[in-house]
Amino acid sequence: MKKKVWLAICIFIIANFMSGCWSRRELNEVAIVLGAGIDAIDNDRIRLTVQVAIPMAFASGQESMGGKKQAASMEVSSDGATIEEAERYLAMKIPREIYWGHCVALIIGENMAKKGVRTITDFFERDREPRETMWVMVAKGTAEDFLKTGSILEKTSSQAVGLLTRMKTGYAVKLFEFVEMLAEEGIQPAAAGVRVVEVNEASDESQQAETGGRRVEMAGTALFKEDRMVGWLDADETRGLMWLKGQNLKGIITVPAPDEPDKMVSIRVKRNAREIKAESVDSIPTFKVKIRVEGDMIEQQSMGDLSEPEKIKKINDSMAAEIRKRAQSALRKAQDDYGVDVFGFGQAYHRRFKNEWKDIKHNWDDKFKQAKVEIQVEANVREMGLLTKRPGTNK
Amino acid sequence: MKEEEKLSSVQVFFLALNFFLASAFILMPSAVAATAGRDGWAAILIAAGAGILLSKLYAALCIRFSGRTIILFAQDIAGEIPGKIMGLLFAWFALHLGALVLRNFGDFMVISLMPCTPLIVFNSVIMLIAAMAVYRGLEVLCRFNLMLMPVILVSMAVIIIFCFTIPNFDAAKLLPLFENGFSRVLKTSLIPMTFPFGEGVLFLMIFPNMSNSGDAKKIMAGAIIASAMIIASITAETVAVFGSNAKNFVYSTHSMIRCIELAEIFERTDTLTIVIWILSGLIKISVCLYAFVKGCTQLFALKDYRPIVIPSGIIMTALSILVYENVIEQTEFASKIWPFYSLVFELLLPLMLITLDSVKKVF
Amino acid sequence: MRGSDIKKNHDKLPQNRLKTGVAYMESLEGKLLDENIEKNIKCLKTIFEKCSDIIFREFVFAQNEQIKLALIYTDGLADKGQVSDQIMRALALEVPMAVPGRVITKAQALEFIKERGLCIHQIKETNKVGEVVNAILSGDTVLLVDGHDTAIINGARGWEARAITDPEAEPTVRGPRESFVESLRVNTSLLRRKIKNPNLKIESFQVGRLSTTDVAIAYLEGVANPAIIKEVKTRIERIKIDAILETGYIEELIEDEPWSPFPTVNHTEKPDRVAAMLLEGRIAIFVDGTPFVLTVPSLMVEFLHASEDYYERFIFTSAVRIVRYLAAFASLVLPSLYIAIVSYHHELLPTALLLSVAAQREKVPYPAFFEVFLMELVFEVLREAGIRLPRPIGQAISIVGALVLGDSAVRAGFVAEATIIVVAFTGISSFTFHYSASISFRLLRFFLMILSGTLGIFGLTIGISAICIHLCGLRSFGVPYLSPVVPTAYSDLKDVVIRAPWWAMVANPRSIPGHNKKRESFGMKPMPPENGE
Amino acid sequence: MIVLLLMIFATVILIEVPGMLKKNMRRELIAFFVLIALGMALSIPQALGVKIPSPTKPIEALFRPLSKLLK
Repeated sequence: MKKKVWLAICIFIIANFMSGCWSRRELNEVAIVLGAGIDAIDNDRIRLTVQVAIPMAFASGQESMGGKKQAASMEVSSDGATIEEAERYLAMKIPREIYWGHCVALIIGENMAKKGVRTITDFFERDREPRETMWVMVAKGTAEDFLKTGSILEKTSSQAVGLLTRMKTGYAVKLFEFVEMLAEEGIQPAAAGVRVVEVNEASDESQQAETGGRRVEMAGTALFKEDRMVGWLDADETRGLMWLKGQNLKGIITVPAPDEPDKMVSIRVKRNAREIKAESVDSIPTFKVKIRVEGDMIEQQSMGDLSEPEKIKKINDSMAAEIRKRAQSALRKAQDDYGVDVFGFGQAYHRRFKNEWKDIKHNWDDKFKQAKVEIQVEANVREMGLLTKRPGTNK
Repeated sequence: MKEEEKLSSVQVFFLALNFFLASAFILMPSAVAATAGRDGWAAILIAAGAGILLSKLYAALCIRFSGRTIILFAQDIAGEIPGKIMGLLFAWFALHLGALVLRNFGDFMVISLMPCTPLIVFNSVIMLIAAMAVYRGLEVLCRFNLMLMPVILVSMAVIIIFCFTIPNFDAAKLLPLFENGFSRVLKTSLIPMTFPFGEGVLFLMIFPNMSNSGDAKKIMAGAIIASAMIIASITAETVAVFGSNAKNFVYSTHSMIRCIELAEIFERTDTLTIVIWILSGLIKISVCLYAFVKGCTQLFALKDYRPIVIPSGIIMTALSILVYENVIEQTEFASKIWPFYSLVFELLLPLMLITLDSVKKVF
Repeated sequence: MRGSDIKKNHDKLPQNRLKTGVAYMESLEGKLLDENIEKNIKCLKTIFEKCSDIIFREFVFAQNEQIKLALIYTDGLADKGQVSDQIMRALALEVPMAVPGRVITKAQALEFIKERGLCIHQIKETNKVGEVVNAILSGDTVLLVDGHDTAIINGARGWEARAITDPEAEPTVRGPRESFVESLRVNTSLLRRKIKNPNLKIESFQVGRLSTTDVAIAYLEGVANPAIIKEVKTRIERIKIDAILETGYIEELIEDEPWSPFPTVNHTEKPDRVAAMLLEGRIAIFVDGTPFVLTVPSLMVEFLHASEDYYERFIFTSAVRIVRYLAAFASLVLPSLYIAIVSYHHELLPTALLLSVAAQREKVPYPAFFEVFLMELVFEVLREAGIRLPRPIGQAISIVGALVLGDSAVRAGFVAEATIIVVAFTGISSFTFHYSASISFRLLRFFLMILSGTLGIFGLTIGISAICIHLCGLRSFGVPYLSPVVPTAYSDLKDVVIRAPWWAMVANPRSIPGHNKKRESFGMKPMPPENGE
Repeated sequence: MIVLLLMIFATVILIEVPGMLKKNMRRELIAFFVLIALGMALSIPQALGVKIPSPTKPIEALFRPLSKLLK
């Protein structure tokens, strides 16, 4: 009996070989895409730019052997009506199969963002290869230009920008979060902004040549209405946005010292949270936002001993005021200038008043413009670092 | 080899648990989200209650006719010819269900794992293994299942726990509750009631092999409760992660796992979870195949079921390719037709038998 | 009828012998000794024609010189000291001293010799030629007495045996250092010294129509399951084969599933391991001429355990066992997983690692499947060569071979560095557990590699489930092979992946059906003295 | 494709039939061949590219009216 089973297994394996190995794709037959950029060009067509890794540049221990350092990536662009079409044209330019599985960042050119992004995010969600966890960013200027900029520390701009976003210094959003905001009622999408800047920081000339004297960096946040970009928040307002969205952020809040207002004290944010309470006052949506921040004091310019409860309380207060100011500025811009609810106030309203929501959900953004938002900040300094007060004589 | 294989209650419990979990774990979140929106989890819990009632019915049948399968006692109750027709219908149900599950898994593989490989390859390979398990006997199938169970349960637990770490996770997205009315949730609960829980009717073919068939009710109820908890929590989590976007996914559980990125180690693990689901699905398909084969054996009074395992497997595979032309037909059938079609076998047939028998007993 | 024919004309024997050896041995059945010693000697000499190692020593009885005696034994098998001192010296010289003056007639001779003449512990009488021949070949010394058709078989065996040495195949750091040798008696004595109990039964068989090899089964009565003992006996008695040269012969002839790649009969060369097995209710099969002893029924988990596991402290043992299980798993699936990742599922690797693997693979011309398959073959060749090479150069050559081959293969661009790492690690992992199980793992590794080369991780999964299903259906002498894992015996699980401390393993494993349920008393957990006195 | 399919059927018959013949299991043989024929009827047209009506269709037609209940 067993013998026959083995026979069957053999036949099965042979049959397998006969039919070939369908989905096989050797590692040296693929072009690993690290970043994708999409720009709008004329006639409703889009330009897809991919940053493809050149594996040899990533070989370990090869660099030290001297010789010219190889470029780590190449950027290829192609046009098409849809992304998939553009990808097919790309395939004519790249001798390998395009592999999306390790794409770190999806860079949307400003033009494209303004035209509407719903048409392009679909491909990255629908296809099984691109990961939903890639970062979505809007580039000031073109995405193509952005991708072609090198990085000194990291090998490619995609990796550089991926790491930058992971540092949580600015507002960062992953594709699935972005798409969720697109799909959800009562919230409008926002995405990280990035840009290319000219710098002269590279010390050595070869590095200078490599990066073309340019560098990528985070630059605020792009706000969307539905799927069209409507405007930017700058870096400071982005922080306000993050406070209001309750996003984890790493950053410093600098406030005047309680005893010497011209000297500053810096507090590093450890954790933050927010809570939105929706209310309806005279059928005008009203929101109470409570932001809780905890931080450590890490730098003090003033001379005084801050390890006193009253002084810490003062610092707490000025910290809260600072955060509130930031949040207000972001709110003003979103609410008044652009009229988009990127914070999810609508969701909070929806959760509280599910019946009323049905009437206003279609013109929520207009309604949001009239909404009253009350921001309450509770800031708390927890640790003082390794010093109780700054060394030096207090005259 | 012994002809009569006796199964312990624990073995049957885990077999039932895996049977309920297998395809529901991947398909259910999107299936209920499509009609019930963010209240899908409630629909599943309600369905579990209904499922327990159904399993009580099955257990009652099992205890009343202990030692005999539905194929045999249908003939006792309804007479030979009508009973045989019922048996044939039942066997068809097992075959059809097996083909549908096989198709589901094949499609899932093609979509999420290897898009270029033809569907028939996955289907026939999975069927080969399922046939191998059935050929070796029910006891081996149960043991195999018992071997897989820790792996499957641990991975499900890991998935459920790690989903909390997705940055987007927010339980508040489950609110507001019952936005579209509770009746909608109730209606939706028909889907999970018939799709994993009612399918337990196939266990009427397995109960007679239990060493202690009095446990049948407890086992089925336990398995339904446990699986409902798991499926409901994963359904709730997909909503907590994707919000209202959850209904747009074909396999939202899978999509959610793709989003887990924990400490740069536990990320991109969706491929590995697919592997675990194959194993889980394998058991479900094997149970269906076993029910069909055993049913045929008893219908035609054969001495041994082994010779017809492989032909039945071939039929099931061919059927699985045949049933749908495309994925759209599948979702259409699964969400609109299946709840009513399967009720015929899951509720009507057993109910009819038990009433007939009760009536007979009275007169 | 054949026997009686032969008895009449001895001349025909050679022709008969030419037929087949087996038929010849069978032809001796029923043939009896003659009263005339000359005839007997002639008969035996014909049988042992051209056997230069069979010694015929004819002499006369000291008491009565009319009585002719003959000693027949195999040179090298019989203890020459005993033969010359205890038999020949006694009969040819010393008997008159013991009973001076008494005259023994021919008729009394046999009885007298038996009672007074021989200083041998164990004697046996027979009148069958077949038995005589057998005895001579087994190392016994046969004494023929003129006028009697009965021969005395003296158990004066003694031959050169290898000294008891360290176990070669199962070395341990802690635990007994002795291992079995090629002699059956020495082996059983080693076992007897471990278990000094009359319930340790050692039953003997003779298997092999040409070789008539001594085979013994050992078990603990009252512990081992009688049904299994009976099954083992019937399976051994069923064997009709020309020769048994090693336990491997028996293993293949009594297995439950001969086509399975997994060993369902365990073997060991360590007496302590055999003793442990017997104490848990298993049965050991000894074969003369090999230091390896079979134990049945055997479970999958046995092959992943080492005897040392029970001697070293349990915390350490448990940790080591987990490592061993992981290594066993790695030795089965690692290459196929690597193939699946490199050829199908690139997304499973982190970006940085993927890029560095991609860089390595850039220069490699072959698909990953072919590359790994080839390197695995190379590794197997190296391993095989390492065993077969004469010992002094073996190790050096295999190390040099591995290093030089591996390094140059990478430099020449035949294989990627990652492949070498995977293959080497897999190879090393496969040596962490029982050798015969690792053979099957190695074999199945290639099967899995083919599957994952054709269907990626799906193929790998399917392959593993096929193996699991096969294992679930496997039985060893009626005991499910995978127990205690499935079917689950919960109390036995404390000796599977981890090992519970000895004071917690109160019960004998229930997966081996036996009688002795409890192997120690409760409350054996050591405790510090109370009141701190 | 069709060759492969026929090969598979041939193998299955080779594996199963001798055993049944040896044990003289007539009913099993009949059932086996009926099922094999069914399997062939379902699979060979598919391999040849002939469309067979799906069993799902009549079921759908039968239960379509009920499905409105779920709306």
